[in-house]
Amino acid sequence: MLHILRHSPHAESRFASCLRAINSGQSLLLIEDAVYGLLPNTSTRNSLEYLPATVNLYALDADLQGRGLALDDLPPRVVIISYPMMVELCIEHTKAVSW
Amino acid sequence: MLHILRHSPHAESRFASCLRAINSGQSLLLIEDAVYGLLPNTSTRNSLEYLPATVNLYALDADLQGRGLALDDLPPRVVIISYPMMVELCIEHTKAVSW
Amino acid sequence: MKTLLVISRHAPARPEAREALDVILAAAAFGVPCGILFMDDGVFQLLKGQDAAQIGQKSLAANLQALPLYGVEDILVCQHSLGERGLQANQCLLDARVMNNSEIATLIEHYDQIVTL
Amino acid sequence: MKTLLVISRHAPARPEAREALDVILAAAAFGVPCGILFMDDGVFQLLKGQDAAQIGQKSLAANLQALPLYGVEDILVCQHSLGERGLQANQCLLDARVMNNSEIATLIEHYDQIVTL
Amino acid sequence: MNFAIALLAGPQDPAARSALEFARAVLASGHRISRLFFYRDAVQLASQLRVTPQDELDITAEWQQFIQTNQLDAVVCIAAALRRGVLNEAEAQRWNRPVANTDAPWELSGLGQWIDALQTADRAVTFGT
Amino acid sequence: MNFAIALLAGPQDPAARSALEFARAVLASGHRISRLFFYRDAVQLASQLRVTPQDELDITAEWQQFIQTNQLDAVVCIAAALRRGVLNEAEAQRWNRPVANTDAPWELSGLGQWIDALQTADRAVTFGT
Repeated sequence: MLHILRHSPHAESRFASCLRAINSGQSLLLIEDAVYGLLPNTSTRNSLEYLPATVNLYALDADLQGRGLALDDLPPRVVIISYPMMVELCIEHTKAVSW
Repeated sequence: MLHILRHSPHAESRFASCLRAINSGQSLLLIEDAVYGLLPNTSTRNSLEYLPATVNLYALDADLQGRGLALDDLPPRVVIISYPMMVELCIEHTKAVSW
Repeated sequence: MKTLLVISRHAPARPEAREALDVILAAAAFGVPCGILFMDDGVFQLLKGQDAAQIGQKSLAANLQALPLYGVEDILVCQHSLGERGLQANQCLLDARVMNNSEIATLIEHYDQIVTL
Repeated sequence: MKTLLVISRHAPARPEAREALDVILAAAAFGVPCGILFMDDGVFQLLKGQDAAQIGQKSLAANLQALPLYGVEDILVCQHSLGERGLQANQCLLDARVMNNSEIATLIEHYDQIVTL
Repeated sequence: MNFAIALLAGPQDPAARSALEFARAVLASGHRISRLFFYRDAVQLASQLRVTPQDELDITAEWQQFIQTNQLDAVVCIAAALRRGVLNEAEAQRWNRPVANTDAPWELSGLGQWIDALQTADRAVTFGT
Repeated sequence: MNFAIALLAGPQDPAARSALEFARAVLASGHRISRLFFYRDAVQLASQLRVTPQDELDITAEWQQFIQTNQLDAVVCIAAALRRGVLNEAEAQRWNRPVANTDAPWELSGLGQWIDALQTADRAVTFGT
């Protein structure tokens, strides 16, 4: 199943709540201000990097670029995707929960 | 000067930001969901109790009662006030900042 | 029918709290098997002794008490959220079942659809 | 004239960020001595390399660059907020002065009026 | 596949555009949208009175054009709309208001339309929570 | 003393009532309100089209009555109002919209009115940030 997170990890408790609710084998997609969670040298980046290896991590390309995040400075496990790929992700997974 | 805080300490980073910006001799008024910061046995209650003794701490009566906070379980330093007393506070202090 | 879990995350004075209850009551009225999980500031909805009239609002209590009457099967509350807020289950309205993090992760797996509100 | 400090707390894609800049530019246009402090997610407004068109928005850069032109004297950024977000002052647009917590407390004492937006 | 897409955040929230880009990608990928549901502040998208500065994206116009071009079912939650002052002709008359500010392609209807869409779509995605 | 009071949050936010109770207490204490300023989502308070369920507090009506009874200067930020679809007759005509949804006692004007109020009032308080 797919978790979609859109809020800044700093402004909102749901970033942390979502991470607590993710099971191994699930997927997490960061969109909108949630991509700020990938900034280097932050506790949120650490908590994303330390998710179980079986959790698939995605981030939306337009939202990364729109917010000035350097694409070459992301954790290797993050897969950068487009909107059509987001549609595919929603099909691959039987359900999606938006936090 | 008077600081007015209205957001839940859990949902919003501004609770912590406000506490960092308070100088000794200033006042802090908790209204709306910020009164949840006074619940016993929480880190936010601790951070409020450990503000310098010269910081005056106030909470709005209607907002405490509207949210079910027990008035006999508040830190002794908290002064419970009404709206007319909030007006007086705003007059006593030359300026107010709402977080 | 697909089962539906509503995760209610907002404090009771916020309009989002009432709208989350509207959604689950509508789902229950349509016969959808559903549950509600109070999480984050949503657990404040369950606090006893709220006098909503003091803040010019209608109490949420009637809507909360309607949940079992409408056949909402799972009424759940997040242990971590309670703990962060210094609350215990016996301070809660309703007979909400307390769920730890791994139980919540399993719960989310188990429901067909999840809407956070 | 009374001096005015605007504290801008929201990420650049949020409408609140633009509205905070509208307020300080209006104040500056009226000749009010004013300053702006970027704090919490507001520091993200200063991040270099943002391509706002990718998210269907107009860049905030023009409004930010107008600040000194309009005579906004203090352009400040919160050190704690930068640190929490793994950012350093040299990654910021504008020549914002970095302020620690006690400097911010003093700053707030010093201005006649403070509006958080 | 059939998608049900719900939007909960208002026109100025970044989510209003995320949801639109996603909806466009659903159709471009050859899938269908069985229903769009607008709840909470997203009901403001249906207002005819919003004025966007000329140099900004007019998200209301973009959504409306997308809905009309693709003849989509666009349901605005009536309870949320009434609370926020978004009324069509029928509701304006019912509630004795001087004017209406929404019309086709937006349809005012109940939360049951969302519940129904969640039941019948193959996939459901929510934006702007 | 003269108070300038600004409200930034929408009608359904608890801040809309906090600000009203505070404003009432200001007058009840024998002080004056030189200006009320409505910004961001608070501009929705000026809409004539909001419908509140009968068993709930109609905060729009309460504010409007308070303003009229006390003949207060109630300024709605015009830029914020245009973006949110709150238009008076003049703006509806200017922007070629079919109808208007606000009128007196609410006055649409610029941010300068807030700046001015901040300068001239003895005390300024903001709600709903």
